[in-house]
Amino acid sequence: MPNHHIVQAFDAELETLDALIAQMGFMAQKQQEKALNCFLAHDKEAAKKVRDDDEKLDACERHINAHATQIFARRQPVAADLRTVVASFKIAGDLERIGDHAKNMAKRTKRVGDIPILAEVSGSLRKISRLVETMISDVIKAFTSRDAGLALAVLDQDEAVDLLHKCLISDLLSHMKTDTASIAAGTEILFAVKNIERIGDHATNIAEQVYYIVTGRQADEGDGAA
Amino acid sequence: MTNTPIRSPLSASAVAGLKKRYRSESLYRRLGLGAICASLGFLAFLLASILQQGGGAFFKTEIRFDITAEAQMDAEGDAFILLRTTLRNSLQGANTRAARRQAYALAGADAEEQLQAILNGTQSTGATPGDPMPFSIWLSASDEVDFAVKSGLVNLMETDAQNIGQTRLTTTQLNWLAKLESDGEIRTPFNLGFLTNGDSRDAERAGLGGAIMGSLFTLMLCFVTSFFVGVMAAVYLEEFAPKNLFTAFLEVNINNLASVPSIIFGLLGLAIFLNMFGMPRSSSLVGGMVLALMTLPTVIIASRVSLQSVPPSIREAALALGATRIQAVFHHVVPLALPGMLTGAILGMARALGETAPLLMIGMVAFIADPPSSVLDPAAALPVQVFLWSDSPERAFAEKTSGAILVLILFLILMNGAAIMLRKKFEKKW
Amino acid sequence: MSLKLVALSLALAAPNAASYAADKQIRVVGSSTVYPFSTVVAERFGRTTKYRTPIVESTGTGGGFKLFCAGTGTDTPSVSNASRAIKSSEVKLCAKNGVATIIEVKVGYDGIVMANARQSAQFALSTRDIFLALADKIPGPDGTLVKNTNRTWKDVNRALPNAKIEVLGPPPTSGTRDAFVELAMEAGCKSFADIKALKKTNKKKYKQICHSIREDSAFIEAGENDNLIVQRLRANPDALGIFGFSFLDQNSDTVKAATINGVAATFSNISDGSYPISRPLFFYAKAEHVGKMPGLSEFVTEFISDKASGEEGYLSERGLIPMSASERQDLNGKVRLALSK
Amino acid sequence: MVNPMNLQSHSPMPTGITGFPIAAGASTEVAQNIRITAKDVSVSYGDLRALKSIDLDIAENRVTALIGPSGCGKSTFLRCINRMNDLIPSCQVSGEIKLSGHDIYGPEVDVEVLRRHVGMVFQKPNPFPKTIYDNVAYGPRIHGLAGSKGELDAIVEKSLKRAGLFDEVKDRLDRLGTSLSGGQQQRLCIARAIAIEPEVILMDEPCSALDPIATAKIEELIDELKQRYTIVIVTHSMQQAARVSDYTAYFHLGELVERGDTNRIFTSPQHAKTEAYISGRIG
Repeated sequence: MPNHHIVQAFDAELETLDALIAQMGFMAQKQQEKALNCFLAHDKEAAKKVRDDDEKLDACERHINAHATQIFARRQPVAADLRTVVASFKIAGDLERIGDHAKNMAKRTKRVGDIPILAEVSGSLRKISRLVETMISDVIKAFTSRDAGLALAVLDQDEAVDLLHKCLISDLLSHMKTDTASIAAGTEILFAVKNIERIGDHATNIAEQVYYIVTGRQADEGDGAA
Repeated sequence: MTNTPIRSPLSASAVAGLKKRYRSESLYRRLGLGAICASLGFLAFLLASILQQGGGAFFKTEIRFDITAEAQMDAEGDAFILLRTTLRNSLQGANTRAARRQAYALAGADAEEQLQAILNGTQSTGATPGDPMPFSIWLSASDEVDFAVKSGLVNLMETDAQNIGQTRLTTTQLNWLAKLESDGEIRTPFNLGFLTNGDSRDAERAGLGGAIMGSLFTLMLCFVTSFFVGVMAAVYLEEFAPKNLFTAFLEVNINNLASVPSIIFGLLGLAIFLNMFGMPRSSSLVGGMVLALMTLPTVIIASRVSLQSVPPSIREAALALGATRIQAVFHHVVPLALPGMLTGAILGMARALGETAPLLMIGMVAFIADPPSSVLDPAAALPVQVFLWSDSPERAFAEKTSGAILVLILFLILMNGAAIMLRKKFEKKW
Repeated sequence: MSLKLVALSLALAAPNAASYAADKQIRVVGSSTVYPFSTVVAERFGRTTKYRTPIVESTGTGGGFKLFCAGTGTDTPSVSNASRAIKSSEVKLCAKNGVATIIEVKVGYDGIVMANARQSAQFALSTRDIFLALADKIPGPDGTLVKNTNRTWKDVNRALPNAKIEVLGPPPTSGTRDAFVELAMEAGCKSFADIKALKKTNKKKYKQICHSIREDSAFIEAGENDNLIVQRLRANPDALGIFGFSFLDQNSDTVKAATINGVAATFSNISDGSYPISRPLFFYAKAEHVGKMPGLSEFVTEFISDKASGEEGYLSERGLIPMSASERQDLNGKVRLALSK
Repeated sequence: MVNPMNLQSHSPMPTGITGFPIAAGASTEVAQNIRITAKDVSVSYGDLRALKSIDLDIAENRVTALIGPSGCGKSTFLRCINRMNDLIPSCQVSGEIKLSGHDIYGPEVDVEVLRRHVGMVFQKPNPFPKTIYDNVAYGPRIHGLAGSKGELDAIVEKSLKRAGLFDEVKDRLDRLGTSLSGGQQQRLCIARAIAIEPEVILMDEPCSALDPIATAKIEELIDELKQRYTIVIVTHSMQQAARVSDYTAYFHLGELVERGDTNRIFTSPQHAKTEAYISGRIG
């Protein structure tokens, strides 16, 4: 399929849309990374910065929605173009949610403090967070390069995230059972882990959208579906 | 030119170029206007000169004479004697033999008939027929008198009219006329006979009646024949004929025929209608058919163009409703093309009306005095009449010739006007 | 559609037309010179008798005989006018088509005049002058034939005015031209003894010399329409025109004729034969039509009656030069005899 | 698969997304009556092959849109269905087109009868320059569908009503059809076409000469008409095809590239050529 529209402005608008989403994805991934860092380092200043930066992410979503709406109004996109524009609403929404979860995690920084239990799970915490960050950056890469294979790979990673999440939860629970003093802080960590897991889910959602954009099929339909 | 200072954003050279463009535009416009004016001028000149020469043909000179009861008694019902007696008595000094002959020459060729009609009681004077009673009557004057009166030469008699070579009338005759005119006994009323009489070798009697009838019969026949044959041929060629070498050949030939010199059609008519079918020579039947042959290519071409101008969407609409080709053509296409076809046919007729050459071959260029009463009668036609009269030695026919040309032009204007009316009235927008 | 019906009925009527039409109406064809006289007689005849006015067509003498000799049917002409006597070949053609008996009727004479505008100088020409002025080749000073280069009448004859030779004449298709060539040119031509001698030895060459009119601007073919020539003379005082006497007669107020060999072109001079360029006019009637065509013998009789072609007849008013009384009497007897057969 | 013998049965029409009836490998097929079957249809004008072996089925009481760039053969295919191509002497049609199971190119078929069953509406509104009444009455007259003046009046009124034009023109049926506005003229043409009760209506770019309002009215009308008629529409407007049709077939250089459910064609076409064409890419 030729890559260029007869109307060049349409191409430019679609490219802008792609760029906006890529940028937003990058921002979301950074937020998640910063949130975890300040959580582990109980850096309250950095946590406040993460909370404030979420506003930028929201603005970015509004910008993408407005741009996509304009494309609808002016170009009546069909086929792959239609799928891209429709999906970009959802992708922007998912990225915004990722930002919200990151902010949520940053909020918990002041309540957790320097406690032993944290040190014990910080390794696993870093591991799951690294995994999710990769998912985000992969899915954005899959989006910009229209790579269905990469999108499917992101979908597969979600299971690893879920597995890690489950292990972490059971680790935390056993800690809290033995050390009842850590229950308050442990609960905060529990929520943070949940946040990270949810971010992974959103990345998965985005991967499904990317798959749909590229193939026109839902990811769960299988290859033979019409 | 406006005075408001509008600064041109254009460079000086561009402004100069613009001025040049305006100049050439106005030059072309003036040239076009000049061309129109020139052609209008020529036309006006032509019309004016014909009008000036031929306008008189629509009027005839008449002289009033008093017919005394005594003269009627002497004539004993013979108009010839009565006319001569009256002329002799009315004109002073007509007592020598030569002078009497000059007096007789004032009366027109039909003056005697006018008198005879009264004596026979076929025309009323108020008196009972055969009853001698004085009356006065306007008698038509001879062509020479007619010419002299119309050109105002009668009043010139004191000067040396004859020597400047304007009239063949003698001084004596001019004197009589001057007297009659000063007494109010000469008038020039409208000459209805010019439009109703048949041809005659006497200019004062000659009329276009026969030629008009002949032209009407001929054109009617020409129209009926060429229109139906032409329209059918055009419909076949345009709507039904396969597009192959044969029809292309036909088309080329039809276009050729349209520009074949008209005399060839006369020869064709002579060979086919007269020699092969033995149709009557000089009749409007043959004339109409020959002109139809001549007009046919024009009608076919005009009809085809007219058929082509009916948008194909109309045909498609009818066919898509399940109409057959014949239905589509005759329900829709032909009615829509008809005004155009008629226009073409009328323009063809207008050309046929002005044709002399083909009629020469089939004997319509002849002296035919009796107006025709059917298409089978020998008949002349308007252009033929112009041709014949222009060749007559008698000078009075020059005026008649121009008069006939005027009538012919009037007919042409009427026909072309009808064509334009038809086109305007039935002009369709799709 | 009513128009269709009309067309149909016309088409059906056409083949039957021949039997119905030509319905006993006398048809006259032939010479354009006789045409003006023939039409006047026809009109009078139609007006004063119960018969229909004969149709007179001007086809030229030769064309007239072709039609006349086509057969004896009632759709063929009964009378053919001629500005010359019928040729033997034409008689043969007639006989071949069943027209065995032709009644020849001489109606009078026609003079051909050379005239110029009334206000111009009076010309006195000889036939020799005419030949020298208009022939294509003329005898040079040494007696051999040279191309005619005479430019003015003075070149032709010292006695003539110093005016450019400019003669308007009819085209070769015209009977008037034939007559002019035969009567004027040939007469002038014969005045040269050498050429006259040639007539016996080389007739073809003789004819070629005497009958060829020069083709430069000295002779202008002005078309068949004699009125046109008269009009052009009025506009051009230098020019001379060649046309029939009847046109001179009708336009005597604007043009005047040159004398030929000292004889003026007048009524009496042509009538008595002293004017050199004059020719007899005829018409020929089909004896087979006498009795078959109502009014034919009456028409012929009208034509030769005193009232028509006599000294004071109405045809003389139209410019026909009548025959002498004795000639007329002879002819009358012969024609009446032929008609009564 | 559908039983072709079963064409007359009217099953209630399921709404929503359906698969194209006989599309290869279609999985979500809903039973659908087929009105027209084209098999291996090729058309050539002299040496030029305009259509190459087209197989296409057209569903009853559905709108099928034929789309594709100019010269792709979509109008040619449309005109095969009522044999309007017969009018072009150089046009050669091979293959088989069946209407309700009957071969329309069969030797015993009269084109006039065929065209009474397959009506057509053209690109430019082409009413006859006659009255509105005569425009609609012409078809019934030549086919003798009305026994009396009253019947004819009824047919005219019914047809104009179905075409959604009656209320606008009921007081001026004696006015010229050509005096109406463009959109009204096109609806008059539709009324004229349905006055002879066809089974199929072919529409060749019916809105290309109309403004958006008139276009919308025609599209609304098409939506109503499909209750009674099978409609095949050729259109240059992708949006129009997307709006009005149930099925879409994409033609490219005389070949049928893709056919299918309109919803699917316009969201996720299978073929790159289709995608390029409908999304306005250089192809």
